[in-house]
Amino acid sequence: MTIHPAAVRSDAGATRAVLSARGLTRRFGPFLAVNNVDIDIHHGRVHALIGPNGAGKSTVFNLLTKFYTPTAGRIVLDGTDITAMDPARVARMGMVRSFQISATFGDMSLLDNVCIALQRPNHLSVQFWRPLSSLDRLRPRAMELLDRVGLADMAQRRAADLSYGRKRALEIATTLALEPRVLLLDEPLAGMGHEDVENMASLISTVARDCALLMVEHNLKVVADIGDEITVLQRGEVLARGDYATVSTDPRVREAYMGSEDGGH
Amino acid sequence: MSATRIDTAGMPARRSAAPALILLAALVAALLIAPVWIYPVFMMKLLCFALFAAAFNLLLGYTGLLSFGHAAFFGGAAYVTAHAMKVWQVTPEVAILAGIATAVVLGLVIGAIAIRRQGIYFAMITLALSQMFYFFCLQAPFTNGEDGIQGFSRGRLFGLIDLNDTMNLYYFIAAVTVLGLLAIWRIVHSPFGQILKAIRENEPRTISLGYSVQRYKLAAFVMSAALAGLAGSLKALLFQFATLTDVAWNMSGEVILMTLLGGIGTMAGPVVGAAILVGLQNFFATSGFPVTIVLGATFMICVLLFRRGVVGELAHWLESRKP
Amino acid sequence: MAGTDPVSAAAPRGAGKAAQLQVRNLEAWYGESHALHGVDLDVFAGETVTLLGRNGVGKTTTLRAIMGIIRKRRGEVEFEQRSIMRLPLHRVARAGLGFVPEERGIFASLSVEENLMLPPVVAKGGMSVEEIYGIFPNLLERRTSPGTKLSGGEQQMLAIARILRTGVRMILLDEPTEGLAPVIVERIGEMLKVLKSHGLSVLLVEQNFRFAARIADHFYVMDHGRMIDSFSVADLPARTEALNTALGV
Amino acid sequence: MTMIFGVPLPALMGQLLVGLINGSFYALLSLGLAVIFGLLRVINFAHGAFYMLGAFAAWMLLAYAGIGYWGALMLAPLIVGVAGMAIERLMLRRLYGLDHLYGLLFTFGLALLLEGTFRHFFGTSGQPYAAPEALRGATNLGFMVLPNYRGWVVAASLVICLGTWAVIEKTSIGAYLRAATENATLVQAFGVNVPVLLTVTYGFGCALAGIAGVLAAPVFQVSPLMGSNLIIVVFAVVVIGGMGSILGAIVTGYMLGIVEGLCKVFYPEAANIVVFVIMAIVLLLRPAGLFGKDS
Amino acid sequence: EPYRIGVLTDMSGMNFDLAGQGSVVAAQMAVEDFGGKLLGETVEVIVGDHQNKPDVGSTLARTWIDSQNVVAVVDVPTSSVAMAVQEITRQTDTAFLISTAGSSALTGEACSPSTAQWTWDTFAMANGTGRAMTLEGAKKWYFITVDYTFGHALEADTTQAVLAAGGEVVGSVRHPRETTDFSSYILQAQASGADVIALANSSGDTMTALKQMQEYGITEAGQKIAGMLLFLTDVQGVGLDIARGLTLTTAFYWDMDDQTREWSARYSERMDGKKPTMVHAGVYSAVTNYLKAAEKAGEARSGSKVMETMRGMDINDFFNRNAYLREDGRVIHDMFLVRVKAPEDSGAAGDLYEVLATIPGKEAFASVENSACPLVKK
Ligand SMILES: Nc1ncnc2c1ncn2[C@@H]1O[C@H](COP(=O)(O)OP(=O)(O)OP(=O)(O)O)[C@@H](O)[C@H]1O
Ligand SMILES: Nc1ncnc2c1ncn2[C@@H]1O[C@H](COP(=O)(O)OP(=O)(O)OP(=O)(O)O)[C@@H](O)[C@H]1O
Ligand SMILES: [Mg+2]
Ligand SMILES: [Mg+2]
Repeated sequence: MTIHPAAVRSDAGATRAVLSARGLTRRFGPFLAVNNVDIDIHHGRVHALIGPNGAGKSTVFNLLTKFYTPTAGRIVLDGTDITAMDPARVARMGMVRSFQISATFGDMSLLDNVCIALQRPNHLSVQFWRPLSSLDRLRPRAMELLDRVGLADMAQRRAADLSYGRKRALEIATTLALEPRVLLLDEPLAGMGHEDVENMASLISTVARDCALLMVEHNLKVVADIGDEITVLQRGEVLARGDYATVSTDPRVREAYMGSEDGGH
Repeated sequence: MSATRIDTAGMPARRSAAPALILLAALVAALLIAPVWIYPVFMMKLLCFALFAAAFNLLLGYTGLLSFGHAAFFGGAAYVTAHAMKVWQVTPEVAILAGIATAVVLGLVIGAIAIRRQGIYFAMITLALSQMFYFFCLQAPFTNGEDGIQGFSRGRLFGLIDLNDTMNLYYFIAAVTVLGLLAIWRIVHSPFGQILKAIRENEPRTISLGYSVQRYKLAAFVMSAALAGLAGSLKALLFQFATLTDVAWNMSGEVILMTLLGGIGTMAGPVVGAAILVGLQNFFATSGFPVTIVLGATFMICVLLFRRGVVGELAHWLESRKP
Repeated sequence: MAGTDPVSAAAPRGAGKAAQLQVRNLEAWYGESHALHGVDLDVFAGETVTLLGRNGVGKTTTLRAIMGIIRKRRGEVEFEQRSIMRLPLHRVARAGLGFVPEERGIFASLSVEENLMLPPVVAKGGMSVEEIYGIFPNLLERRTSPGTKLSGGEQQMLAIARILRTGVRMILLDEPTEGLAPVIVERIGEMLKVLKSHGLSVLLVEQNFRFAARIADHFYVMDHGRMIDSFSVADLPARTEALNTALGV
Repeated sequence: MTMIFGVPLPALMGQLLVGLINGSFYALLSLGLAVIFGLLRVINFAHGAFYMLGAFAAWMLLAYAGIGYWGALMLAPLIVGVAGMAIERLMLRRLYGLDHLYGLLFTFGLALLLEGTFRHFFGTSGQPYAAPEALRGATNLGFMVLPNYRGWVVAASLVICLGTWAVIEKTSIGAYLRAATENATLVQAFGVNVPVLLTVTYGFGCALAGIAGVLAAPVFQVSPLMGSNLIIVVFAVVVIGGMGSILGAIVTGYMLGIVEGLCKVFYPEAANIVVFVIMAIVLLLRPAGLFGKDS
Repeated sequence: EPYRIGVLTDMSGMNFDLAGQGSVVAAQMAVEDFGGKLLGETVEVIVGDHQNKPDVGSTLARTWIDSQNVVAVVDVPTSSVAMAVQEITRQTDTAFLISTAGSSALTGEACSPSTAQWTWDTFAMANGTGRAMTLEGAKKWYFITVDYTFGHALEADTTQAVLAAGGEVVGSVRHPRETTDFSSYILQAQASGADVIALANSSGDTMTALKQMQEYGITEAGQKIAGMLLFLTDVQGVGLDIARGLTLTTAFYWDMDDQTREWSARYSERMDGKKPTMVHAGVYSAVTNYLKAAEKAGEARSGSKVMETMRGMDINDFFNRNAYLREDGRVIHDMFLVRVKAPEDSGAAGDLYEVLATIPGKEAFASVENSACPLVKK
């Protein structure tokens, strides 16, 4: 059975949902990857999507961002129905995502990576007649962002030469450049050293103050620390909802997900 | 991530406007005095091909799209320009504009279909579509089949300057070519150019940042087509004929070779490449040795050994000598 | 810190027998950039050795350099007293070394089952397909679907399972638990124990220290492309402090 | 007599069969391309040249060694295959690490070189090559006279195509090859001798073109240009089929042969562009091609 | 500085056999036979490969004329190149001796006072065969025509001749250039029940078509095949057992009489046994007569003057029969209707044709009255 979001409205607080999906469903051939999922993401809160591998987290992700088209269900962003929109359009409406496998512009400097993201909101993307120097006014902002993820000192290096952890950080910086209203992060901490994890975690929670944030994450310690609201998926269906305390004490969840181990690892 | 990874070692680093300007100055100077030593007709032909190759390079070198059908734009524009001059009796500049317009339309149609696939598919599709256009030109009555559109007067530019005078024609073609090259330089080093580069690097990521990459690709494709068309029109004006050789797929192959020879993704590369190839053709025309063999071999050697091309290798060598 | 010299640290291990895998002063480059500056390590038959270290210190690079996936390398790598530095890549595997890459390397154009059956059997003593499906029921469930359509976690399982068939005598495992749910992590832990009982040696790269602590016999700690520490599981408690500083665990 | 769109049914049947014959060559060639591409990610622009090579090999075997059609059918593909392997081993191999476009460019140059050379030494008017005695003459099928040789071509190509498909989709060698194109290093790290695998594959793909060449020799003119005329159409066929699947290449090959045949009846003027038109339409409706897996 | 004669031909492309090296040798023979001197100056033959590219061709021609004292450009296969070169030779008033190019336009609307189209043109080939075969009694014609200007012209010209000779055209089908499979068209032609199936296309297409017609046993079934534009090399290309019985028109055949045999023998010596095509013989004849005329005119540079002199001259030789140069640049001479021998009737290699009839130049070539050439004063 699935819990109706109404059940969690109360603890979700008065803030209205920026992004909400109803009856989200996706089949791959005969295989039902996501089945009738309802989800609400609220402004100023970190919404963690957890669940065993293969539960359908990334798929939900791809559905919300329109990289996959849902087999059934509706998705509403700020009151407008985006179920039939293409990903670029959705992105322009302020819903930005990261990828489970990091995605950067390998052959460009970190600075340029961020600038690319800044160009569109600043209407500097189609001017084929203007010189590159017209982009200079974006650089301070870009440096700011790099600094936020602690990459300012290597702004001129090629993105391709970074180690995995740093690539993830860079990716977040680019994502932030769009000042997203909804931010979706797929396993932003996977494969990071603990130091980086802490920085990233605090970064995420600060970012979440002025946007709605959905993240898929396995690192329960972090989820426990910064997750305001948690949705547990299993076999493509919603198993439980609520804050960490409620969810982590839910016997079904413990059984299905955390196994014997208790929280953070 | 199917973004193209063509070797663009010679690509000028950001903000390196200075060397480019020096290069330009040198080019202009060279063009001004060239006719003294070099046979003007040969020189003009070379310029047309240089512009053609540079236009092609805008797509391959800076957007990562290998078009195997650029002959369609080059030859198509040539035909229309020739027809306009011979049949409609318009002034050269009008005829050239007509040629460019044709290239743009062709670019839109072919581009719209081709950009739906990436990498090699893109290459094959452009090849197939341009071949289709070739057959059209072969069968369309106004092209006179194998004879081609031949022997029209070059007329007066803006009704004033007589282009049948070789020197006038030379400086006209030289000026237009330089402008064309400048346009390309600007496009590459512009905000728009940055997005093209991003697409080449990582397409899905660019989409997720809210760019509709298809539009950008198409735009780049059409720009390249238009410039290729300009080159074709100039050639038609120069030789006073337009024939099937300019729309045949071998021409698409040659422009690729020029770019490859000179250096993909470099500004000077295509110009150098064009010079080399046109030179080769002229040389082997009297050597008695079959040109196709030479071209084929050159192609293979370039791909195997000098992927950066002449200019690219040079730039790379200079780089490596820097501390 | 004490016992930094891996050789002396390794002396008591393997009861005086020569190490099954012996790496000496291994260096590796990515193009111009020097990623490994002389790595020494030993793995003795039947041991599970864990390579610890922060991001980007060169753990993955070490494994790739041992396998010979990175061609630009220098130093000495001996497997079962035979140098494998000059062997072509495919011969290294035939010599009995199995490799599970960090990025898992599941093939999209092959079904899950084909992926499983892909690596040729290089020696007797590998697991049977049934056994493997026994350990990973989800793979059995999705056996016909394309490999990369599996979730991240499922792919990781497949990547490991694949090697178990081949009967190699040593496995190089790169961050097997990355992005995996605790239940799966546990299952992998158990599985590694099973392998051990089969007598397989494992060289494991791991971020998840807790996980590693439960299964490893010996630890190496890397930093900036060098081994900075090496100790056996017995010394673990004593070393926790040092590790906290080294890894920030 | 029954008419369809003003064309007598028998004539129509005839054209269908003719289309099938043409399709046999498309199928064989696009199959070779697909095999090579599928496994080496190289668009073998020289495929037309190898096809030509096959035909010439057959002709030379006859002219210089007195070896007849049946012998050539065995030997010519072998010769072409070996030539292919040599080229892969010595040159093509160096391009694997790089962008696939380089493979296309290299083989393009190769095609120019081969054709240029043959033109230089054998001229362009081509060489005569007769069908074997056993297959001379024609059989009256009622609705048309089918030249026996053409019947043979259809049969032979069908067998070859399906055989190849079976090997690649159903055997473990096929699995190796598919995997190797995705991540050769890893497959090699598993202990598979990938380099040899690739060489053999390229050789095999070329050999397929060679066979097509031999089959074509008695029907078409054995001339250095015979390949380049055909290859671009075959490219289009491959795009329509969708590079993804071997089976796709085969089916589309036959299908388009037939479509073209029909076009020659109903609207001959467009016969040479119909394939390209179809390609455009397919791309608009289904960018990945009819059988291509969506990327 | 010596006078130079520039043989501008195709050394690497589709016309390599038809013209190519043979044209060069023929030109050299002509110069040598003439004594190697013109107006006291030595004469040299230089060679250019235009690679079938008009721009290469015209650039080369211009440089030759401007800087290498080339007084006559010879041969030039591929009509687009020939047209381009003719523009140059007109502007520079240089002699242009066309042998391989057959486009009627060269002596039609594009004609030039310094040009002589020596050997053949599409009209003559088509018209000759059409007329002669119809008169022989093959009344019903069906055309397999290559679908562009050239093919259309060929078909139109032949049709005209056929009708004039009291025949009829029962149908025609158009095929794209470089078609690989003619079966469909052949089936349609077969069904038409015509006496003659005419191939209004050129070398590559013609040969493929012939090959495949034999597969379908066209000739066995009693239908005749006519090649509207077919050269010796094409016939050699398909081989006798396929071309057998084919009727076609040619301007020259090496084995017609002692004169032709004598010259051809000398040619073959220098071309390791190859037989000359009509184009090669044409080049020889053209160069020879140019030298004569120039000597007579006492002027080599001005092509128009030389041609003027040539018009008043007797230009008959082993190649030219009852020949004269017309004001539109067309050389009028007899053409010959030949049939391809069956393998068993053919003796030595190169023994290909049996000459059926002589077509008087006046009837072979388009009459000057309805010429589009502005030089023709009416
Ligand atoms: N494109 C696809 N085609 C077919 N099946 C798919 C596809 N994408 C995902 N799946 C299946 O859907 C299920 C959910 O996959 P998903 O990637 O969403 O899991 P996940 O929760 O992200 O797991 P992980 O935490 O390991 O990333 C998995 O069983 C996977 O095999
Ligand atoms: N392909 C590459 N090209 C250039 N440099 C690389 C490449 N791969 C890794 N590096 C660099 O080599 C160093 C070691 O990388 P490696 O992947 O071995 O670290 P790691 O310990 O595996 O880190 P992680 O825990 O993130 O996997 C890093 O600084 C990284 O930036
Ligand atoms: Mg996932
Ligand atoms: Mg790693």
